[in-house]
Amino acid sequence: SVEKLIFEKGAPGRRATNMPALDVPMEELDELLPSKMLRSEPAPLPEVSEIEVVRHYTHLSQRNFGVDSGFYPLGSCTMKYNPKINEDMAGLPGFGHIHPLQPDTTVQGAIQLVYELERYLAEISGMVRVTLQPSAGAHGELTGLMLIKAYHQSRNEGSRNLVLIPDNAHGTNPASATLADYKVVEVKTNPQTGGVDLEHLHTLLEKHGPSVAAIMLTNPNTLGLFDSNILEVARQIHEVGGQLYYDGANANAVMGITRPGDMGFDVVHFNLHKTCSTPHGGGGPGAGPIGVKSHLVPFLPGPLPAKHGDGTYSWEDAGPQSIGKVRANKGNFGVLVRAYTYIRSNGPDGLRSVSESAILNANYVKHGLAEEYEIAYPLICQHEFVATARRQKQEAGVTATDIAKRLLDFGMYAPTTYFPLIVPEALMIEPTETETRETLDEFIQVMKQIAEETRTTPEVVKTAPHTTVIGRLDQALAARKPNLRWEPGQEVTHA
Amino acid sequence: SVEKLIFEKGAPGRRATNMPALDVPMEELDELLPSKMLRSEPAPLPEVSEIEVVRHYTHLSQRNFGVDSGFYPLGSCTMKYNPKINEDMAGLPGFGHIHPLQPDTTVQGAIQLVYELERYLAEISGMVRVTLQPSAGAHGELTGLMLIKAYHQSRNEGSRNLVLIPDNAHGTNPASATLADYKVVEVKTNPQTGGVDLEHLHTLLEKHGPSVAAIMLTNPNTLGLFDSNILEVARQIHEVGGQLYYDGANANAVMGITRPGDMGFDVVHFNLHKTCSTPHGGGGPGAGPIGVKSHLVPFLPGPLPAKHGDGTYSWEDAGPQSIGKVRANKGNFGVLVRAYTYIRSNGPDGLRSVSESAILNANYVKHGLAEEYEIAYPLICQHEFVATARRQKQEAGVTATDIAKRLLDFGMYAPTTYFPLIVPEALMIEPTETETRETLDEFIQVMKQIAEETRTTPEVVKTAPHTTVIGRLDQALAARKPNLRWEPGQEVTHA
Amino acid sequence: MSYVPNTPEEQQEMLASMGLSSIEDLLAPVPEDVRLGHPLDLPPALAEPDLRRLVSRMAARNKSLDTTISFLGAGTYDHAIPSVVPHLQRRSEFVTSYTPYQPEVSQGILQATYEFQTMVCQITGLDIANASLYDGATAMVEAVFIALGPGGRGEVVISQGVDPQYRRVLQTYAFARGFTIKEVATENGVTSLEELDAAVTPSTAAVIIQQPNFLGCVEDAHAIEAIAHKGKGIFITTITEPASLGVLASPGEYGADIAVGELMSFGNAMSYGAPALGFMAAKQKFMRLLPGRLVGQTVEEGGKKQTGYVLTLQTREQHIRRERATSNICTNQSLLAIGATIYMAAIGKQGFRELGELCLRKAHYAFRQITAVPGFEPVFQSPFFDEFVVRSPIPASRLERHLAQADIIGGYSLAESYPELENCILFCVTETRTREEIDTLVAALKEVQA
Amino acid sequence: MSYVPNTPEEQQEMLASMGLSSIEDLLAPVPEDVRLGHPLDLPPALAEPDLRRLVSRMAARNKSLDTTISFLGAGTYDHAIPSVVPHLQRRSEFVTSYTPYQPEVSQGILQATYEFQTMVCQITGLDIANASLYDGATAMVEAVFIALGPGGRGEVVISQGVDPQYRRVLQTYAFARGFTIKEVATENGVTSLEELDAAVTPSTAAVIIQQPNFLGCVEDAHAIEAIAHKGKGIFITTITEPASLGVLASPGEYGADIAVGELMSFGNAMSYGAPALGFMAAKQKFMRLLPGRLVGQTVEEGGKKQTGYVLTLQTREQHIRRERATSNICTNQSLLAIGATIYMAAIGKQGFRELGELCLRKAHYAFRQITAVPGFEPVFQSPFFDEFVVRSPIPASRLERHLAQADIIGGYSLAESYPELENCILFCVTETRTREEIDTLVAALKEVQA
Repeated sequence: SVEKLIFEKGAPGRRATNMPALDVPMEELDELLPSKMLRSEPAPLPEVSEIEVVRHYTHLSQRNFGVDSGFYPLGSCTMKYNPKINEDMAGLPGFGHIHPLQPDTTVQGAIQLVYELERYLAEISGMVRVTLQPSAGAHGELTGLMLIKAYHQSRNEGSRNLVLIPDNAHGTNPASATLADYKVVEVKTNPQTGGVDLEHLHTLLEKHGPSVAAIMLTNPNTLGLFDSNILEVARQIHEVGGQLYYDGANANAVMGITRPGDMGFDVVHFNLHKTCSTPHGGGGPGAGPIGVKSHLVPFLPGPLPAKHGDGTYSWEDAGPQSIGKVRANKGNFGVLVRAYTYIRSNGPDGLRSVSESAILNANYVKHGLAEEYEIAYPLICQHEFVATARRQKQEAGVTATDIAKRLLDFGMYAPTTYFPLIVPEALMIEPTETETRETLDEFIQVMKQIAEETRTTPEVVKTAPHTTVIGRLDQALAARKPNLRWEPGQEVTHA
Repeated sequence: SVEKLIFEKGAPGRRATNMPALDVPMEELDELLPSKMLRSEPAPLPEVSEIEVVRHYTHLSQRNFGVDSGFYPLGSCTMKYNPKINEDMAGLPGFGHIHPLQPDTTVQGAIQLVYELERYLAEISGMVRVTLQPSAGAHGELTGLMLIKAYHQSRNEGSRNLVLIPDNAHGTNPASATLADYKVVEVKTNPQTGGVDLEHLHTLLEKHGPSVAAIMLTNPNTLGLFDSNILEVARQIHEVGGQLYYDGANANAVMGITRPGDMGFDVVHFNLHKTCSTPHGGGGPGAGPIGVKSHLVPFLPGPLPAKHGDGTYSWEDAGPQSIGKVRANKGNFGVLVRAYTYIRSNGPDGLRSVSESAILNANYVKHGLAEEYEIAYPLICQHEFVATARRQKQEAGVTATDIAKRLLDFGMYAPTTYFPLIVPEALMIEPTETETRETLDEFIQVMKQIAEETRTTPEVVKTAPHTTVIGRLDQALAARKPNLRWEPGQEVTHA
Repeated sequence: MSYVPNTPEEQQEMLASMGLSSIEDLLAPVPEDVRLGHPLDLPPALAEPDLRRLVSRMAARNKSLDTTISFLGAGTYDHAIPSVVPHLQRRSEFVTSYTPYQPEVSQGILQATYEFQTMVCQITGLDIANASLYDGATAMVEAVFIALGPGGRGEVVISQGVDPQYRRVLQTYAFARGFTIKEVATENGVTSLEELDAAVTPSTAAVIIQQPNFLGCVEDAHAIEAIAHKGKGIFITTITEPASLGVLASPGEYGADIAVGELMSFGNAMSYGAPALGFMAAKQKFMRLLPGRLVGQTVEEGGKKQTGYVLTLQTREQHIRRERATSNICTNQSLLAIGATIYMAAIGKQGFRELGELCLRKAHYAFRQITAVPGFEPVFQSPFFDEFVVRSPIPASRLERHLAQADIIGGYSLAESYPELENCILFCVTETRTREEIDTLVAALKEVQA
Repeated sequence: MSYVPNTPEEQQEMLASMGLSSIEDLLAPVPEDVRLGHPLDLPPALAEPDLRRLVSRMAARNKSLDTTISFLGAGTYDHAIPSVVPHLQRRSEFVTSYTPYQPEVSQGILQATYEFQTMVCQITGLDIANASLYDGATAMVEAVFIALGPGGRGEVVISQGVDPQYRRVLQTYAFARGFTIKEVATENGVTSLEELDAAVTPSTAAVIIQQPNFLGCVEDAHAIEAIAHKGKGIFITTITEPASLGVLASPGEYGADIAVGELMSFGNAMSYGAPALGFMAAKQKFMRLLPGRLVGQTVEEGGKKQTGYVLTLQTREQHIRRERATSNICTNQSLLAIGATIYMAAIGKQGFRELGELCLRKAHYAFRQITAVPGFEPVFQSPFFDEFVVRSPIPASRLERHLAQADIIGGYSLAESYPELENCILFCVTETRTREEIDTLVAALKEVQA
């Protein structure tokens, strides 16, 4: 089915909300502004009534699937349950309706929250200080690399221009390195362990050592595997004067068990919208705080929250070595309130139980699928693992995409597909800790059924989904002839 | 598809919300209460986690259709759009979280709101005072009849034991009369005008005059027709000493145009959940305030809000002639806040435009359907009208139920069927004023298509709905072998 | 701010399409002599932001329980609402739907109501329950109607331990229907068994108590049951504080025929006391006598036979039993019932018990602390749940003002309803009151003495 | 309060089904020497009611704009949020979904985002727009990256009329990427055309202004466009107050190549300034250079050819352009974009214009009232929209304290960012400030003089 665009609805003169009445003297616009500065044509926004707005966006919501709708095993995205109390707390007038430039004396609760959250995240990651400014994981990556750059420059090692990144890394890692004006050098994965190929690393460091600014790693990595050699990696990098950057996308596996700081990392980012349960909102907002060891503290962006002897809080400017601001205002505050609420809800034992349960659930699903699906690295995994459709592709031409689409027919979202890039036909599965055993069993059951269908009725899988509001969409057409906005006269087409 | 019951979900020991920590000394229960007073078996409530609760009731909501989902032409129910601002206002902590026994000094805003709303409703209905206590329309009816009873008794006319009710009246009218210990006498409808059969009324009054306590009327009536003889009816009733009760279910047609008080009524109830846009909530809560002329004021239930010279407000007990309380506390306050907000939003012109538009929309749909469907009374209607499936029944055995069910397939709710009882195969249609012309056109189009299907593929209509989550349900079985609760071991059956 | 979507131009076009020129043409059936000749005398329309400001200011003139410490109960209880409840209850598919006349597109409301009925049975220990009633007081009246049967005359015995508001409502209905009420006094805070025994006769249609009663005391329900069932009357128990069922014997356990009461405090806003959520549960034999709506489980017609839910044994307005009615209930409190259902699912089996235990323990802590303050004396020796009565050494109204200065709303002053209990205060302590808040109250009470 | 559903017993059963005895077995890959040997040093877990109490108390330590009169703008604007916006935006199908990788079950987010892109084009008068960026400041940086192209070096000219925070962010990125920034001073509150003309050279990659600028003044955008386009550089305009577009010429009208800025104030909570809603609109020719996500319209594969929406020209993390990237944007601000979309639909064509007019008229009323108070002098003579600068006769910090006593948060003190503007205050007056509130401010200012 098709829902018309809001622009195709309504009629001239209709409106939903009224503006408040004018309670000051009426003056003509051109008495207030030179006429050349005035808009000549009104913006052609929709003209719709309130009931039309409500039904339209209600219908759109009904055409969308969230964690509240069902299982969402999207690997690397940590689609855990988003507690409703978090939303309520972020919406309190004292948090939701305050201005970023209010005097500190009028926002003591807000600064306190930021101050305490910073300390909690430092403890969880084993870091010394944390900045809550970055807006998302990739923004955190870039910020972290800027800190590393400023650090090297401060030591007159500004010539270090290489960043090492494993071949299974998140795509944002090399992109962030490039944006920080670094050259990327790829580190191979050891095909046995799934971890960093130590020999390859050694070779690279021998060759590039003095030019190496940093290595960017996740641990557990995107294969869901914990790299047991992490201390050796850290030793080697530090030996050549490089820094270790920890991509926190997979931090849901380590809380209370191990800490990036204890593994030897110098910088770490968090994805609060993953690890700390803040909702993904269809693609954002997120928050990507950065934690650092003490040698990097002077370079942090400002302002930073401070607590004083009398129990009051204030914002303090960063020091002279600070890299400067990475965004306006003080970080994604609404997201921070949610993360704070989550951490206080769980406490130390709760957070460890989160990670343990995430690991258990992932291994349970892996175990359940292993008979029918090839597992990329059949080892103990942590919070996620990578299955593949290699067997299904070979035997019946059924791809990872086909399997993903078929899952949708069963009221489940699909795993991440074709990532990491080093695994063909990858199905990257992260159940998270908030799923019940019954849901995991149901997913395993459905995946087995799809494997069976692949053998018996492969067309059903190849032409899936069948029960969704719309079938597979023509991605090639979208890219070849991009249509990125509605224009008057354009109408949606209906079956 | 089937959604399991919440009782079939979860596992022993699971829970969603935690209780607050015990912060007072722990004492054993049997130190605080005699053991015979203790519960021996814990209540077997569900044991489910938070994500299970959330997904379960999210899924249930997805299996439900509201005004926000689409057109809801349910005659006599006035399924108009429910403004969201109303919900926000009712949820303000100053309204949502106050206790009914708080001292008046701490709830000045609440009493003020009730005081002002009472006056607004009096003005809209042409009455002198209003009590906001009744919880729903039927509750209002009963309260109104009690007032009438107390009035007659006060005049030593307590022997009046009859209430006249038209044959097309809402079913609650005779039920309320019965509960007030009255005997019901049915008044016939004039088959030409659709209004009260004046001759029959006259006959009844000649026969029963001194026993008549009241007549209960709606105007416009359940056929959607305004009874032009209303003043004559009022004259006759008053002449024999009876009272006129106005069932406000259809008040959406008269705001700012005419008033029950001006038509000669002595008592009127409002359905705030119809006329004043408060949401129906799947069947409640509603609110059924009662307005009265001055001779009935002494009998109103208490307490009543009062405003004092210094601008303060208080609750005052009703006088010695009051019928007493009809419910605990002060009426459905949350509903009253919504109704207040609605009236202030619309203002006098807005309310008149509501009724005018409701009338226009109903006539527009009637006009659009008249070709294909027999209209029970092909006259100018007010806010609603009664079409019938008589033609479809005769020609193809397609009933009003079949047509109602088929409408569901098009993403619309169905009209009220088989009511009023005097019209066979009735389809009672009330579009309300909040529907766009496009929606009305679409409804007309779909109804025409169903008429066409009735001619060409009647089975499609007779076996509808086809696109809903579940097909027609076995009502007979439900009544024959009532299953009103889940018991352990009972499982839902799936296709 | 208007919610009429069609513009005047569009309305004109619609009229024209019918061959009409003006809306006046459609008002023709309304005779001139009943027409309102002038605009309604109401304040002018407000745009949404102005409206929000106006109404918010009125709300701000009320002292919300969020910003004060309250020990008020007396029929309306403050229980914490888990965040999930409003998030789910307020989904517009629930809020903006009506009575599920078309079950195929109303399975959500229907199934949730079926779950509500089941949960009411689970907490009351009774066999069946309906889909809700206006409030506890009218639910009690409806139970009396069942007891009285068609015609509605007879004699009802009710304890003075029942909420005075409920008893006043019963009197109103008794006036209308013509039945007789006998009230039985309390002794040491509970229904006098002796007086009750004297009041119950073979012609007693119903015996009504409240558990715990309005004075906070726990009745000896087993003993009362024996007396109530002496004759042919039915035994009705009223429960205004459902948290008590977490620890107290259920109506089913002590043999009540019908349990009625109030479930608003489970998941729904207090909202100045209403909309409330009356409930009714009963023994199986009353099934076809239950007023209001009932949801039943059934299966699809035809082949598929999937499980579904429908309104059943219906008394909906179109085919309500009209003149033969024993109830005129049509609207119920669906949305609040959904709130209570989600609440009970969220707190669950374990939480329900803990809730009762918390209320019980906190109230007893408060009782001991308060009655340790010189001058504040306990009034009854009977066991209690989360409310208790204390006699104040100073007039209740003075105490109220004193506590207000410390931003405390003390308990409910009983003298208005029980003249013999002058300066006696009914304090309520639920799980939402912290020890710190109780201690703040106690400190304020100590100042009274000083 | 834990959100892990499975009980320890169930987890044990799950382990057993895999032949394992303990969760420890699954932690084997984590070497002992990186294990955390003790529980995290964090406060203990809280049950939801206790948590609610704790966090609510922190919130109550902030002065919400609901309970004060604020004239703060300076990049973050207070516009009324229609009730429909949060009701719809907060539907969990939107809130709890992720980037729509599976379009078949994500049409809601996708279509809403396509509508957002269209509306951004409609208000800016430009051809295309993306699905949102972190905030206005980083959106401006992303526009600079487009101008600089791969490699990211070159020279950028920026007016000092641009928000100082934005300029600081640009400096940070310039440090990282190695490009050069030339700042152009303002004169009488607007960008000095003379200095600008001198600064723009053939090697200028981009010219950036803000409209209205940070000092509230409206730039002569047409004149600036002519200068900006002298060379090959692109002309970037930054808009932090989108309400201005209701009355001011759009970037499309004055020939900007790229418009960036902040749309948070359209329908989203102010939330201490973030999460914010950066936007970017551009001329058609920049289509394949736009950073972040883009939603495109397409049709179903195969026979049915229904219209649908997909992410397109994708730079999602799996196949982001990695080393060849000109942006690393992955997460966008979808949920806020949906809020802004619903907001713009709700206020509509007419409301958008009225919004601009209201802000303009109210601000000018306030300006005249304030500058009529002896001692409070206007600083610039340039036209302004809804912000203006006034010099205070007393130190800004003293004024702040004085107004705080009347529960007023005055404007933003400019001296920190513009040292030459000592004791100059930037006042903002949007449609949410009433005449009464403005008059209250003016009365308070008069007391300063007394």
